[in-house]
Amino acid sequence: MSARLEELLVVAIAGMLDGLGHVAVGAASPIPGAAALLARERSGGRLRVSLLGSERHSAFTDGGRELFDCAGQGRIDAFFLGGAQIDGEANINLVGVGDYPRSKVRFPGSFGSAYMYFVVPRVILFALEHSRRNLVPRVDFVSAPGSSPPNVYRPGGPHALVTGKAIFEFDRARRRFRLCSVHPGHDVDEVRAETGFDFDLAPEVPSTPEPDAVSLALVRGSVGAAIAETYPGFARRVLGIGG
Amino acid sequence: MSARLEELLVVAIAGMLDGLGHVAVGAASPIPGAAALLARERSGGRLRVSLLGSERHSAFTDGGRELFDCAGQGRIDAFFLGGAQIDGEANINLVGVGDYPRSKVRFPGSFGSAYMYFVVPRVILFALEHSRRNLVPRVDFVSAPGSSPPNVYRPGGPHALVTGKAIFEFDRARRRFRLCSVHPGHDVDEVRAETGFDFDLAPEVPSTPEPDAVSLALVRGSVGAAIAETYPGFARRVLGIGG
Amino acid sequence: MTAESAATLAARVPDGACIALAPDYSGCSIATILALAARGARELHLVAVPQLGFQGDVLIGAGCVGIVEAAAVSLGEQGAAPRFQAALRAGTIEMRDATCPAIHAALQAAEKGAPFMPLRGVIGSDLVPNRPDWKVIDNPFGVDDPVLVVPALAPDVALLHAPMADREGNVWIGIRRELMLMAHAARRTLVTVEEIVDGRLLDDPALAAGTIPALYVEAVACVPAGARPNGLFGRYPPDRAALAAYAEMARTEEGFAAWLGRQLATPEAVGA
Amino acid sequence: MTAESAATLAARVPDGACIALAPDYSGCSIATILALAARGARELHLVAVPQLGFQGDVLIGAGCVGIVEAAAVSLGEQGAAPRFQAALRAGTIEMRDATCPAIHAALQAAEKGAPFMPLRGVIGSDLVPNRPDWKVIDNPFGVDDPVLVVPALAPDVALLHAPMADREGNVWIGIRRELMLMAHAARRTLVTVEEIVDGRLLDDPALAAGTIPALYVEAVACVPAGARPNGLFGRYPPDRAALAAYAEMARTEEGFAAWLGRQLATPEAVGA
Repeated sequence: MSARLEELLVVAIAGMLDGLGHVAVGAASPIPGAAALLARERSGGRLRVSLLGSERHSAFTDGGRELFDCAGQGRIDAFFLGGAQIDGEANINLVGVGDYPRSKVRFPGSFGSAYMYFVVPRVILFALEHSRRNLVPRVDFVSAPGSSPPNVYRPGGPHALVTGKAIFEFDRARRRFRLCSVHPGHDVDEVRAETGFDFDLAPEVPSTPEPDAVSLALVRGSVGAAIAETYPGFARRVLGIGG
Repeated sequence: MSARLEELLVVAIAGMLDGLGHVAVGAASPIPGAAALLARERSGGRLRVSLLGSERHSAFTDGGRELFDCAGQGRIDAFFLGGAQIDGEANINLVGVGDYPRSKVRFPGSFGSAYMYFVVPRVILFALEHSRRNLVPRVDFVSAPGSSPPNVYRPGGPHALVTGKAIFEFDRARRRFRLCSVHPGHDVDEVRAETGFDFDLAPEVPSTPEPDAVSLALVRGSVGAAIAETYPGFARRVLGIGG
Repeated sequence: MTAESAATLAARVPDGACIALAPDYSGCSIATILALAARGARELHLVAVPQLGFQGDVLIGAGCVGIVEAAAVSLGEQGAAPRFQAALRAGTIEMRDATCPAIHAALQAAEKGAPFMPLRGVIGSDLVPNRPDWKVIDNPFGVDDPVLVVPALAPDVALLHAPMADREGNVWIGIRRELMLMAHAARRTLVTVEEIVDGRLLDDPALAAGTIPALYVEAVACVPAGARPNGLFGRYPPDRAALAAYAEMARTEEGFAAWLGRQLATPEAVGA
Repeated sequence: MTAESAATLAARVPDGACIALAPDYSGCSIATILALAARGARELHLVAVPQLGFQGDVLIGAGCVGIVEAAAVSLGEQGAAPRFQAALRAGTIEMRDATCPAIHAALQAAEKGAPFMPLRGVIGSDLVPNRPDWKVIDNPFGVDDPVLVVPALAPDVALLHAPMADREGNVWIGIRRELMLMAHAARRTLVTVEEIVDGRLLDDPALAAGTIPALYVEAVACVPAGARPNGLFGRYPPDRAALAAYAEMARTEEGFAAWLGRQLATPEAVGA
């Protein structure tokens, strides 16, 4: 059984969460959510997962502010952010394309990114799309900056960028991405051509590993069943779970 | 039926609460509590009363901070404070006698006075004792000041001082108390002799009125029954209510 | 408490009022939103707590809105908020972009009667230069440690829908405590509920823990299904078909007008 | 979760720890307090949320305390806190006088990960010059408008007693949300409860609203009557006779030693 791209991403992201204590996943994030649930299963339940939008996998009882308070307390080790635009310094734009406020294209808005990106130690940027449209030389609006001057309180920041073609790590000292692996069916030249910003290369750039059989079985089994509570469409369409 | 001092005080204080929207009463305050409940009955229930320590007459659901938050929102019109020492500028001391921190006599502490005195428009100082021991020229420790410079945010402050012998109003512009009435059985000279600070006299200083029959009946009836939930000892000993 | 309806609640909201609104997944009084549209409210200042969805888009489409303050505006699964997008393009609303915890912090400052609230993060975001009402100060307890401060935000009105209230006006909201924050921070709170229950919510220790005391509540109207087509936590899921139909119709001004006209012709259609 | 007792909870509190404690009317883990006295804990820094009663006096009398931070310390109806008073006279504890909302604000700052919190009032109180850790700054949004700021206070440990927990470690505290604040603000939370219930508290929408999630809770011990002789909201009233006996015996060091010796000889005496 060969893995679908989404399954490969779930397993790859789960690997970035090994050994952590608490991972939170925002709304509309089925792949990161499944990755977090997979990492939890592999941790024997030691990893705590808070899935926004889930009844079963969210334990907050203090209203909308608790996710942010909890992160501010240092109780969230990893979080996921997207970006309609992401640039080579890991700045993200969730607001709009063109000159703000008269953006040519308007996205929903920054949500909590301008806070979470600063206080969560391991922020994983996730974008299925990988093109010069969304991976740009410079974002048109900085919802949240990828780095900060040394005097700015910032225990958190970007850890990696996961796209539909590749995985980059972010080097906070150099403020640059480093290409770590390319998904099967793609190559470094293609990634370079489709990325609007310059980036470093790891000494070797392997193919992103195919999911191991145990992980893949979990994704298609208990993890898929769990994520189906919050993302029934994803579970059905991608994992073949449920009606 | 002649009124007891406590009953007279309950009715006198209730008169200071007429027309208000919300009165809060702190712990260990049976006479102010009964006064607030009497004012509520006389308002036909329009006056809201929050009695700390009461299950029935407290509506807070946000923990210990809610009383203070509620006051900070401007939702509490009147509150009561005591003072182991009170001086002629309405400064109050709830901390200790002598040189802080090595006080000769230590009281429990300032509680919320340093906040409530600033934000509640009508703070009524209440002290059954009326002597040079507690009504002093200058408090040894200012838990909360009676007045503030004009640039200090202060929508609230002292309104009156009610003791076992007399009632004073506080003149915020002059920063002085004005004797308004003396309770039956006492006179101005005695009040002057027993007060450690100088004060003004109202043009006339009448005797504090005896409770009217309707109010007294309420105090001994429904109000007394209501206050007995929180202060059973007071209700029994003073009002003759309950076992 | 006098008998209230969505229309009487809407009548309590003056033109120009600053209104706090909950996210779509929380407690939205869609019935009152439609009543505001019906009476032609004007120049409302919407404060999203912290993001805005269907109810905001309807008010914007109906021409009721002057200012939107939000960390995000969208219809979620149904995509972009079409009337919001159109109003932005037309320049008929002022957008004040924020980030979720900044809105929570500003409301908590109002809840506490504090003049402002500090918030970590945000520095270096383009939100800051676009919010002249925010400032960056030196942390008074640090050294060369800049920190964002946001001024207290006390909305004129908090408008929300909840599962139940009692006859005193106590309102049960469970774990949806952004509704509690809204009620504490706003000067006045207007509520629609699925049902008015007998007894006193505060007398039940379990229910009391999730109850907004009547102290904060100006008026309650019993409007069953008052959140539809949004869902209501613990009661009913969102009506995805109705929301998708809205998203489709509201792509044009004419389509929105037709949609709104149908809602206002048969208000119960919203609750169907 | 491994089987815990008051003694194992006490063992989790290192000497010198900063411990948040609830008022007598809220949820006090007296069983763990006695276990701390039994193991001879030293140099604890007690943070009252916001006032301290019986449990603080016992810890002070047992020589466990270095610093007390509180808006007030007393036994309430039973009068002054005798061991607190004696320790103040002897100069064996450092007292940090506060006012209730300053403690709440400092804990809320920690809860939010904010470096400090502004608070209206207080200026002109002698509390301010005696709290070098507080500052008065200019309101950045005002003109010539001084405002107190208090630094965030994140206790090492929140210690509390509650009516019930489930097997996941979720703890029900109802409307006693100062316990929630303590758990959010403190780095670690240790809890005794009357009972461990079956099922999951968060699955019941009514109970969930008054529940501290296990996320914040390091350990739970089932200790029925663990708050006695204090009361526990909704479960039992304070044992006024036992508290009055304490107040009387604790007037002298010898009397306190005798009282404590009796408690530690028969721990269940406290719960009798």
